[in-house]
Amino acid sequence: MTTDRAPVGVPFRFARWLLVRSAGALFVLWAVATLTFFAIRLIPGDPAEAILGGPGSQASDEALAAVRAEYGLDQPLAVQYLAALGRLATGDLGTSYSLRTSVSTLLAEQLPGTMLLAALSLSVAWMLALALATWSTRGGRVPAAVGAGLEVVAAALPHFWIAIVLILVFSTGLGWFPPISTAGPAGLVLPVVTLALPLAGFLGSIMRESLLDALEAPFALSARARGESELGVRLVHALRHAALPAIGLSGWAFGFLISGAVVVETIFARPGLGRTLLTAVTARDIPLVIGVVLVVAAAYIVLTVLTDAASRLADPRLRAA
Amino acid sequence: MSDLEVSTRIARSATSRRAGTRRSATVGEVVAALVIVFLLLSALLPGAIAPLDPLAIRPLEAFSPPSPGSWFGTDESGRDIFSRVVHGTASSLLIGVSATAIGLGLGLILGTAAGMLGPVVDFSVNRMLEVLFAFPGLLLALFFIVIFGPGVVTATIAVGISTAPGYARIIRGQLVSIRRSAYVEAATVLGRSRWQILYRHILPNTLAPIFVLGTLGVGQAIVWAASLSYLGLGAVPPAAEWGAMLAAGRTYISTAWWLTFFPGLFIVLTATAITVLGRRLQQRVREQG
Amino acid sequence: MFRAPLSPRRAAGGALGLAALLLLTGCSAPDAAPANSGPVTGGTLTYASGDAEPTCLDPHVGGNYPQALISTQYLESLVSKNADGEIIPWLATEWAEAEDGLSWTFTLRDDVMFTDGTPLDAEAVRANIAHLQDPETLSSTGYLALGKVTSTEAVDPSTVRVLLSEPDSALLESLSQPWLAIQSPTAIARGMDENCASPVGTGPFVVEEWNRQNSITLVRNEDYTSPPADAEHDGPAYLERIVWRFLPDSASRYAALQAGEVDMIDNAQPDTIVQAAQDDALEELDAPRPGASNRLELNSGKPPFDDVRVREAFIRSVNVDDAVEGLFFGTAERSYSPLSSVEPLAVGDESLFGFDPEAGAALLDEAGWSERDAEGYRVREGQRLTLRLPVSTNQSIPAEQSLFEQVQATARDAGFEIVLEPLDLSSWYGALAANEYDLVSAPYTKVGPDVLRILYHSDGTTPAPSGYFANHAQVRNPELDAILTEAGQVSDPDRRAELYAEAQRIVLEGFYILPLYDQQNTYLLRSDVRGVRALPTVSAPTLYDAWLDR
Amino acid sequence: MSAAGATGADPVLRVENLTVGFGASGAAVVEGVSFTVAAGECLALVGESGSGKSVTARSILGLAGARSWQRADAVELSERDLRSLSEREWRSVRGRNVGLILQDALASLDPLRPVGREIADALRLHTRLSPAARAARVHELLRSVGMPEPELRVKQRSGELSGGLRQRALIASAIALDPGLLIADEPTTALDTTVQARILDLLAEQKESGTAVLLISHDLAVVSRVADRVAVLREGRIIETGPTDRVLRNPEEPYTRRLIGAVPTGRPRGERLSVPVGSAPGGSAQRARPAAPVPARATTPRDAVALSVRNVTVRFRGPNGSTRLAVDSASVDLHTGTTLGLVGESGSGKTTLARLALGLIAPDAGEVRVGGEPWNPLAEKHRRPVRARVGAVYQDSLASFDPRLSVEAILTDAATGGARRGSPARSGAADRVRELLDSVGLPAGVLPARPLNLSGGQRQRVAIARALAPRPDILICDEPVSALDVSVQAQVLDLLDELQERHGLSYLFISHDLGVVAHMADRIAVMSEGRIVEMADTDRILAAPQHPFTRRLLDASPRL
Repeated sequence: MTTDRAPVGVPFRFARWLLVRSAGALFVLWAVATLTFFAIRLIPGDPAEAILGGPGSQASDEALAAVRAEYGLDQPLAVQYLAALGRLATGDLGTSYSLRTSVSTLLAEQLPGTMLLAALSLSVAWMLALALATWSTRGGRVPAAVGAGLEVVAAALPHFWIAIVLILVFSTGLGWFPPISTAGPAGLVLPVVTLALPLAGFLGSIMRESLLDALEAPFALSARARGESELGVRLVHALRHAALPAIGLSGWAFGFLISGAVVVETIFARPGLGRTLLTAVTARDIPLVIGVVLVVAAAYIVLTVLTDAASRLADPRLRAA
Repeated sequence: MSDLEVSTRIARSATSRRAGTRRSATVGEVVAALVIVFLLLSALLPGAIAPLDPLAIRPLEAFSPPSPGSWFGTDESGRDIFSRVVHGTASSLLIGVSATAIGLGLGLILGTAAGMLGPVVDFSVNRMLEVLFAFPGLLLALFFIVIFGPGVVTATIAVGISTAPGYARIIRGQLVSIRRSAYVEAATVLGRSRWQILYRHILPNTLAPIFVLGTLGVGQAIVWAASLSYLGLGAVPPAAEWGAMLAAGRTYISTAWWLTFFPGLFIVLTATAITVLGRRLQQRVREQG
Repeated sequence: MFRAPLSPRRAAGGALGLAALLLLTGCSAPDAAPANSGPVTGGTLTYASGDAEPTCLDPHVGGNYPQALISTQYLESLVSKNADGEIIPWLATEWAEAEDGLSWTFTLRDDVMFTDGTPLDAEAVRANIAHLQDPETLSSTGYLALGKVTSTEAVDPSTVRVLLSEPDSALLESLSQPWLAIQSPTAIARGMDENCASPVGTGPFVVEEWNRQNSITLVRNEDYTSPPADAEHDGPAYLERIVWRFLPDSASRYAALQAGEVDMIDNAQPDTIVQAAQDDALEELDAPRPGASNRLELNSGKPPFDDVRVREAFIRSVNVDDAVEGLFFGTAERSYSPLSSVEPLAVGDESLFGFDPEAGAALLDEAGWSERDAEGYRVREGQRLTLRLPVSTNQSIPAEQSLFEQVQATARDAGFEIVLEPLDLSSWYGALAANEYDLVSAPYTKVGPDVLRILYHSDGTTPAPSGYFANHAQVRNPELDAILTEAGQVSDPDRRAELYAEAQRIVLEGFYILPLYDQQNTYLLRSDVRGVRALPTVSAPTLYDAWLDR
Repeated sequence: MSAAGATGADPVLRVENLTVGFGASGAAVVEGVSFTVAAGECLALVGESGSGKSVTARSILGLAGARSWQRADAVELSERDLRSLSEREWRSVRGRNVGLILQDALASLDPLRPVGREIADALRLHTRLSPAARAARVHELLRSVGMPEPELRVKQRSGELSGGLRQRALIASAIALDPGLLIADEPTTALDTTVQARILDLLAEQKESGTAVLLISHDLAVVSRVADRVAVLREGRIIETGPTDRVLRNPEEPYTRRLIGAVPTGRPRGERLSVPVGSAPGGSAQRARPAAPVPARATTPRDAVALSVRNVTVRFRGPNGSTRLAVDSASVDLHTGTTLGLVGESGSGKTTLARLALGLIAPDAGEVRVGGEPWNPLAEKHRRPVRARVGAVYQDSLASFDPRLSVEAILTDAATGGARRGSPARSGAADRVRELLDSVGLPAGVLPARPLNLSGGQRQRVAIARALAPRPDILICDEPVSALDVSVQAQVLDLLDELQERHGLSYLFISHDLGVVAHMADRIAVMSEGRIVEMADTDRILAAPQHPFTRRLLDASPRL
């Protein structure tokens, strides 16, 4: 399903669409940066003191002044803002107050872990959802009811609670998996499952509904009339239709996973963006917060553009619009 | 996209398939209804269900496991967990509902502005929503809390705000589709003024599903609010709020599981029940139009 | 699936047995189980810390307990302290106080090198003290401890003299603390950011890598030569490396230890301590911190606690004993003294702290808080008897926070309204600075009774530039000031003991504080980790003698 | 085309006394149906919606649905008993021995897969051909169904093809293994007449080549083009069957007669199509209303122009900025008391013209006048007062009703100019509503109902009543009957005629079906690609079409 198969003119239109979309994405990124910058300025308390580890650190006035100068906090807000944007443009995210290192390098350290976690969770959620959807639509009231039930419950599970129960059962109880995220793959199991379950609930519902729609659609009938087996109808036709909306949701799913990562990474003591964000937020580490937010937003935006593009390519009906 | 939009989408496609068909309530829906009734009872007159004082401490009976005497056991200060959970219902529901109300309110303002005040407003509101969507739900909430400090109220508002974009987009979509609908056109042909149309057709048809939208949202709102309390940014102990209870009990997980298990169970039950009913209601509303 | 529940009774029982065990083995991890062989060299020990990750590994900067914990593994002080509380040689072999008490002379070991090759000499010591007193360093603890030091001079390479503004009977104890440890002057010269990331000392381990938000890796110092006088062995440490992880969540931390993911954890929760006592695979190392005991300080600087009757009434009407037993399963001994039980000069008076609501009520009536409002709280002139208690979520363990909840609950019956305000560290400091508190629990760790001067001398009520002050009870008592000042100068031990006893009596009888228990400082470790002991200075564990029996 | 073919050859398909029902205890929707189809023969199952024709067709493929049950004395496909087939045996039959063509190829071909693949599937499933061989065969098939540039098409998806090409592709997939029996379920519904004609020819070809064709349709006219024999279904029973021309010439059953009578195509203006309620079932259509009024109409003043469209042009902006001419300097006049028929294929701009006439969109050039007054372009607030003069009836009436409102609310609102409850304007509204209901022949019982719960015919009547409420003199009817069954369509058309008589209304009557338009209109405007290519009195158009497109339209439109 690539553009060259589409009728003449579509590649051009697609490029155009992509261009417009990316421009929009850049704008959003800028807006996010701006919003974050000013929002964080609303926080009570002197950033200089925050840098010096809170009022407890007995920082002398000279020290405070020094810090203000060092971080340009003595400049008027507008200047600081422009400076921040300028540095941003050059990819420099500044220096973390609380961790005293370059935010860029810090995030570079933290990003892969979280991305791995998110990617794995997303795929696991997909597999679970697909399995559940296909099983619960094989006909019969019981599977359907059970499927629907599982989905709703899963979607209602708070991450922190799943995490706790999983640790309780599989670490403290059975001792199968480490309760904290260690280097080995074993350490990933519980966090991934924790993140995947609720997501699978949402995706599962979507998939099941669209799968049912597809199975009842005329093209399924004509496929059967062609001599296609039920399995064939599912594999060749229905599953793609079930997958499409779920693909479109990947952007949202990512956001959902990041929100979850804040909790999960804290509970499983797993280094990553989520945990970094939480510490940064409590430490009022402005550059770090901005950094994390920007990275997350950027990832989110890129992902949405990509998934939209993917769905457009996969589904000609979207191009018509 | 927001959790909410996803949920509504699910319900929508579910209806489009069974369009018109009035199906009778499923077992799940009956159970959900019962759960809701129980929750409402606990919220309105907790004393009747759990006579014990949720704040009364009995240090020497701390950590006693579930027993006929106290069904859910006692916590680290010997408080009866069952009564705490029951008495916590009111606050948890209140948080969920008011957060949803806030989100819905903001969503309504933004959505209506975008849907009714012409292309310029529409464009800018949409951009704004895109920006807000770039912050995943909890991110937005955390943000708000950093600025205004932790606490039940801020947590509630935070959750409300973080759900607002979702509502806004749905409401806008609703408005636009109705404004383009054939019956609005028919009204124009009959010579109705914009205000007559707005008042007689657009608003009623937009508002009807919104209430349902809310019920779908409450479940998720409760979960998010609880998450915030769990991170220590929401309600604080000894308040009998489910998230806070979980957070407090977390420390003793390896020796006293019941401290965390039951509050969590109630969160899940509530969210599930509300969602199930929400979907059902939504299908109802859609079947009618 | 789930572990059997734990009734406080049985817990207490277990704790008793445990206490007995401790008596046998003193303060170091039980080697009771027969070692199949001598110490084994090599291996990696994973340590999981529940404390906040330090923002700087140089304990001169700021100066808190998390820094003390880790820096003890790679930095060393001039002197140390043995189990009997006597100051013993470490980097300094001997020392002498001048007749007038206005200067001290230290003789240094001449065979010690910092791990960057810089020699340890008088000049290095001078540089370190200068570094501590330099405002740019942003030192807090060390800075305060050196309050009386005016200057330092290098007499000859191995002799250094410290000059004081007034006699300081606590100087040696101060210098024994890890926050005043001696670092390579070359390293210090690199500037704060670099020195924070990789401080250089003379210790048995060297900082290899700091993976922020996750762990710090230490490797053995192969040329190590300077163990303290009370060490079990000399030469390089047994362990080859230490992975120092940060697991803020206490439950995950304990679960990780159980699962063998980590070998040693700190800040163990009471329930897990008791559980570990029943688990052969785990051992306990209980090392209460020196300095102040954990106590609630009553802000006597403003109403309602400016009235001693109200202070006493409060102390009489809260039931601490039951709370401590219920929450700590008997792992924490109730304290009745301002000082930690490890301080030889600690004095306590149980009679002052009995739970007696009637007496409390009488006192309140007498003090004019006689009416009660609709919710049952005491009121005077329409004013409700409300007490604000800011709780530092970083410094108070969950059990302690629960304890405050119970204090809140019992005080309620007496008509006190206690408002608990859980705050992150800097907001908490902020609340104190703004004098927006009536009750507060602020742990303070320092070697020796001189901590009383920091905590209760009226000088401690005048805020530092940043607004911080240590005298949270806001005691302003000239008599007490005089006693504390003198005690801080006399060198005669008996006189000193006498003075400090008097000081503690004044603090206790003034009902300025409600002592709770020693600063809990319990470590849990796998039984196959041997030879771990806590340095008697500030009870930070040293892994120099530690080895893995696997 | 003669019925002889039937008797001679032995049947490819023989259905004996087939009964189909749904749900365990559900009543039968098809009862005791028996028929045969021989090789090279086309049997048409004709009936209105709900008559059970599709179910019959599907049960022959064993695809009647999961919860269906069936009984039959015989269901034989070239002597093979289909009743006792296992699922995998069924699969071997479907596609190889029986091909199925469904209505609405857009949905019947997987919108996500290239049509080439869809067609190749049948080959993949039933043959051992190599992919290359399959591709070759697919090209062959596409060519045989007259698909232009097949090599490009195979890669396209159904959404990217025009309706006609889609249907061809679907047929290609059905005949891939040229099965002995081809079942075509409403194969041409929703297609433009010209396209429809070509598809029907295609089916005819299949028949000629010896395939047995089972054609299912509600449209007698369509059937008459290809079918050798017709079986008329009503409520699940075959009530009449026989050679096509016989059944159409002199039907035996009244129902059949009524069906035939309901077909507007080729019926003079004003002739009644439906049997008035209560008239004798035997009554032939002609008797309903003599053709007398036709001359009478000729005398009505032709000069008074109710609605005049003067070379209006409308441009639409495409997604990639390109603009498209939806209406290209079109001019039409609607004379008072007459009907102007507007006919054209989908996308020809008919509906855009209607929206112009309704003042819902403004023209980029030109203008529309109502009774000589300026109407469009015009500021809405000036148009609003006179809007009462122009009413509208839409194709999808359900969508044109506020889902929340009952019939009563809808009509009251329309009759009282949207006045609020309790306002004086509402006094007497009830009577007016009754009156409206009577005039469209609806019982008062429908008042509390919501349109959703009404039948298609009733909805359309409510829509008409609403249009009449403000006492307009012009009605714009955009495809008002194309969604309705032929008999219901007949009733609605008759109703419109009556109302025109009674109130002297002027209609702009838009339809893709020349037959309907010819029956309804005094003048006809033919529209193609946004232009009015021809406009003349109906009989002139029918007798001597000038424009080639008109001619094609005429030839294509099926008649009995």
